[in-house]
Amino acid sequence: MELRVEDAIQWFTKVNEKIQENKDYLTSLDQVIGDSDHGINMARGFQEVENKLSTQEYQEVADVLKEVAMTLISKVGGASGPLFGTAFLKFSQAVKGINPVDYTSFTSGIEEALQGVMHRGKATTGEKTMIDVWAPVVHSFQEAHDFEDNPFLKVAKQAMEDTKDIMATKGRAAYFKGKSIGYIDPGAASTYLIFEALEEVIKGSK
Amino acid sequence: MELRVEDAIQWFTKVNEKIQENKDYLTSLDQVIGDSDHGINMARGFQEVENKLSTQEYQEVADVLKEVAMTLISKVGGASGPLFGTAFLKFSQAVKGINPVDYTSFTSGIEEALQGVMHRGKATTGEKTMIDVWAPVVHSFQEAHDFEDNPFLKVAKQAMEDTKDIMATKGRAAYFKGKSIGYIDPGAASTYLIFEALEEVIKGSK
Amino acid sequence: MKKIINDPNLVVQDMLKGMVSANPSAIKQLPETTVIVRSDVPTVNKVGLVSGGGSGHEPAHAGYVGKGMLDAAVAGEVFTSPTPDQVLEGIKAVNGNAGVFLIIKNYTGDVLNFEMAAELAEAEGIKVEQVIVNDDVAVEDSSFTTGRRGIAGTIFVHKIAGAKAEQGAALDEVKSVAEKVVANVRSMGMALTPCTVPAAGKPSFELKENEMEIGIGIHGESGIERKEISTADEIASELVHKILDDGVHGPGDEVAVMINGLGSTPEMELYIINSKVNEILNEKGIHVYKTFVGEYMTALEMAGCSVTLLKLDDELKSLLDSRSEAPAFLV
Amino acid sequence: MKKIINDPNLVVQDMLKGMVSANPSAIKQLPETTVIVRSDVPTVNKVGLVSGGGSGHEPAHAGYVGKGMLDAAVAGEVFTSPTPDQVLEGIKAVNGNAGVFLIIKNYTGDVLNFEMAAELAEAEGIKVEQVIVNDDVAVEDSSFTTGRRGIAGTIFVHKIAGAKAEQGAALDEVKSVAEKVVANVRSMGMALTPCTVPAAGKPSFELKENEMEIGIGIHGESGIERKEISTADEIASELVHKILDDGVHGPGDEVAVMINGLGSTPEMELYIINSKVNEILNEKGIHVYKTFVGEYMTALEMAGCSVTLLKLDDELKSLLDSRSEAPAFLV
Ligand SMILES: Nc1ncnc2c1ncn2[C@@H]1O[C@H](COP(=O)(O)OP(=O)(O)O)[C@@H](O)[C@H]1O
Ligand SMILES: Nc1ncnc2c1ncn2[C@@H]1O[C@H](COP(=O)(O)OP(=O)(O)O)[C@@H](O)[C@H]1O
Ligand SMILES: [Mg+2]
Ligand SMILES: [Mg+2]
Ligand SMILES: [Mg+2]
Ligand SMILES: [Mg+2]
Repeated sequence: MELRVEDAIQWFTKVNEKIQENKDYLTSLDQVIGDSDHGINMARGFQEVENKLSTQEYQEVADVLKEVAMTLISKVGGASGPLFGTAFLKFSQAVKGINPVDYTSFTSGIEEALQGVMHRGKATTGEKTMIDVWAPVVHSFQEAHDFEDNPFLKVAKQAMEDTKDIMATKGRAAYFKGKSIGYIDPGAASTYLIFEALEEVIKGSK
Repeated sequence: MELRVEDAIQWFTKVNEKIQENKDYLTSLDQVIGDSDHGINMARGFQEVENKLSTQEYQEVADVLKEVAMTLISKVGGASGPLFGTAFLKFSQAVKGINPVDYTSFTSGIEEALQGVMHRGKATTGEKTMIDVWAPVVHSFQEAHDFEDNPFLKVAKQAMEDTKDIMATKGRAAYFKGKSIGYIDPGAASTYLIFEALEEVIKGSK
Repeated sequence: MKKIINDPNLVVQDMLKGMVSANPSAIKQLPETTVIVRSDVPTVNKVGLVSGGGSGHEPAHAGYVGKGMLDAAVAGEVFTSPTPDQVLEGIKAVNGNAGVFLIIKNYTGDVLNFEMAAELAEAEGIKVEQVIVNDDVAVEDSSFTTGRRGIAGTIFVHKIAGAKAEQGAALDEVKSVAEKVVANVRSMGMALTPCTVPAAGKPSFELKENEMEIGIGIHGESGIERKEISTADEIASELVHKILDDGVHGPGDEVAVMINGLGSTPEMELYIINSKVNEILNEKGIHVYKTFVGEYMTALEMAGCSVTLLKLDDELKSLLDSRSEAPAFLV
Repeated sequence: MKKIINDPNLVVQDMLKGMVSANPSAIKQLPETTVIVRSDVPTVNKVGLVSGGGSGHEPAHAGYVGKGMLDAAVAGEVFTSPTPDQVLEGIKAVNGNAGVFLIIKNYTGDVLNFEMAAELAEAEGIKVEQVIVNDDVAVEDSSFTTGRRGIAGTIFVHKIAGAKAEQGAALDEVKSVAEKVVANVRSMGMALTPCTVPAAGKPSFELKENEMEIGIGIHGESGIERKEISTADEIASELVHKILDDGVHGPGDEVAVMINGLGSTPEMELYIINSKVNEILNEKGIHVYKTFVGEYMTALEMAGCSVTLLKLDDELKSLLDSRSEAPAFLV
């Protein structure tokens, strides 16, 4: 498959549904090693994304991604807002002019997204953040050759689970030091939901 | 009997014991229709009375009563401090120069005490205050002819119980209006303890 | 009971020590008393202002000691009015030969203890006058009972009488402006939780998770009505309307507003209340001259708030606006 | 969850409305933003000061907007840093052509959002500088992690940088005095209860009746150590010693002290803490120049407190003492 404007819209429509469904769950993760707002933040942001996407017209995938980015940046706040916003902004810039987005372009897009998050957050893998899901997913895209044969969802799920074992060194969870071990990182969980939604779009278009 | 200096001291020593024992009880009464401090106030005041009485020398009963009065005035605070203080101050003035205090003088003493409380507190009977115990006890003293045949303790107990049925119109309990009905007035309960202690002194001296 | 204290019986003493060490140049504690006075008392030929009451209402009353407000604040035990000897010490310390003015909240205990102190002071040749503050419309205004309580509106009496005294007004002038404030100030409060007197160790009443008390005082006593928690707007409306129903404040009037937190209510919530109070007053054509939002007269850690309205004229406005150096009411 | 609110999603909006209606002549809200600015912005040729962060810390930060302190405070959702577009609006509104200075508490969210705003402002030709406040010694000071949090010490940065800007200092001078404050200020907090984010509806952690958390932040996250409640003196001693162990404050130094209540701690308890803090500092030969006791940087209705020490030199003293019209920090 290739990702068309309507696929991109469907992707984020599904992300919003999942975020809304998991709002309390995400907040509860943030209650343990954060400040109890991650689900609230994400739900506020993606609801607004959905409001935008369902009423505006877009020329190309990059426009959708940019709308997502700008909306998250201006509606989410906290750490996750600028980070997810930067991710989709970089993604958008990488695929600008390419429509629909083929597998290779998509891969460079999420590579750029990951770089954007790492640069913005001054963080790397193994610090118990959303990067610990983004990075293995990017790797999975680099290894595979098309959307359909790419086990990125399994990879994402495992990566999310594995954040339990990490001691946080970035973000709010770092204040808990050793006590942060044993819990899933909230941003990792929401990143997983984003890729779960992507998988459904891919499956649906088969 | 006649009330000698040592009887007066014993009276207030016993009052202190009873107040300390009933400190939490008195506070709990004040929790329902007041501000949760009556037991604390009385315990602080009578402990200080006991400290004074056990270390000072007194010429006559009036001196003991004056010491009690001044100590209560300067240590209790709240509504009850000035009221009990005034009661014993007036009592002291009434029996000044009479030593030991015979039944008739004692009776004029507590008459004066009651007048003092009523005047200071601008209150009368039936308002759910300590007056509702003082007044019937005074009446009982006026009716009887000696300490031994005076049923004042039974009278005091009944009067204290009867404060349950009164709707408060004076003191803090008045804020509760109808809701003050059904509960013993804290100051009535501590007044009862004062007369319970007196009865024991009378019995002991028989 | 969770409290940051050393000994329930020493809270007042420890607190006063901490107050003085926070403001050593502005205030001092009279030795062996619970009286906090301005460092420069007695101010000669100025009427001395004394207030006070039970502790647990901080910043009332010691926070209002300072140039332009009180000269002395007498602290009692928690929720227990101070004794006459303590009040007398305060009166003597602030007497600058222009007389001493007492601001008393209308509670039997406060009235009796301050009155006894006034009698003792007069016996020593000091001229003493007083005002009794009774702004709480939750309580019926009846001549057969103790009548209304003094709550947050008391702060306006401190401020305005303090400013008048600072201007060099005579004792009877201070008294008459204080009485004007009392005639024009009304308050009404509510609470979401009770509070715990340290020495009592347990709360004075209980409220369910969905309940609030309307018409509560500042001593942990329960209120006049218990009901289900409503929205901030409904609460604000209920409090304001109860005040307006008393008939003192109406269209065309100018008022000062105080939204007072009782102890543990976040300032955020006080501002939410203020937003609606302001809206209602605007609708009624009542002009808001000045608004005070914060903790002015608390009840330990009680959650809840009170609304106070003071009708102003030109004199009251200028006295309200004049300089105050009291730490809890800087103007 | 008992709160005086209308709708958990509208608390910030309702609060800002209430703030402006309480101080309509001093502050205003930029239309369709969550930014509160001084009524007279931009002040031409004065460095504009912008701070802000999540809501729920009131009076921080809008209470510190006023002549001599902040020009703008940007409010985020409860405990959530504001977004770059909001911060940008604040920056643009206060830019009087002498540049804009950002005071940022060290949280990933605050840093990222303010940084993005600064980038956007610079793209529009506005000179922007910033300081990051990280006074909380409860957190390890490590270059491998996010490092220490900014808590109550931030208020001293607002005050001193604000005073410097008011004197007409240049952007780099404001920055360097702000950095001096950051280098000399340390804080440490503790709590007896958690707090509840309105939209989350339940507390972020639980504490038993006999437990307290040492080293807690201001966002309802749990602290570094949970233990049995001790006396006020022991708590004061633990907090002060943890600060002194950081090595910034020592014998012969002059300091400003802040005893900050986190939300529902009665002022009485804050003064009890201050009494002991003062005693310890005296014993150590550390001179207390000025003390601030009250609620300056709260965490909704959390019960607890923090202690802050700021080492002073002559410049900092005079800036600390200079006039401020910010309602929550009048000098
Ligand atoms: N420096 C960072 N780099 C990457 N991700 C981060 C960083 N700091 C925090 N995060 C992510 O942000 C999430 C928290 O988001 P959120 O709760 O919305 O913001 P906040 O921490 O400001 O309350 C964390 O779970 C983590 O995944
Ligand atoms: N006006 C009054 N006349 C007589 N007794 C009164 C009056 N007001 C209050 N009391 C008594 O004082 C008692 C309360 O005392 P206490 O709790 O120590 O003081 P406070 O009410 O100031 O807290 C009441 O139970 C009542 O008996
Ligand atoms: Mg969070
Ligand atoms: Mg009582
Ligand atoms: Mg009392
Ligand atoms: Mg947050």
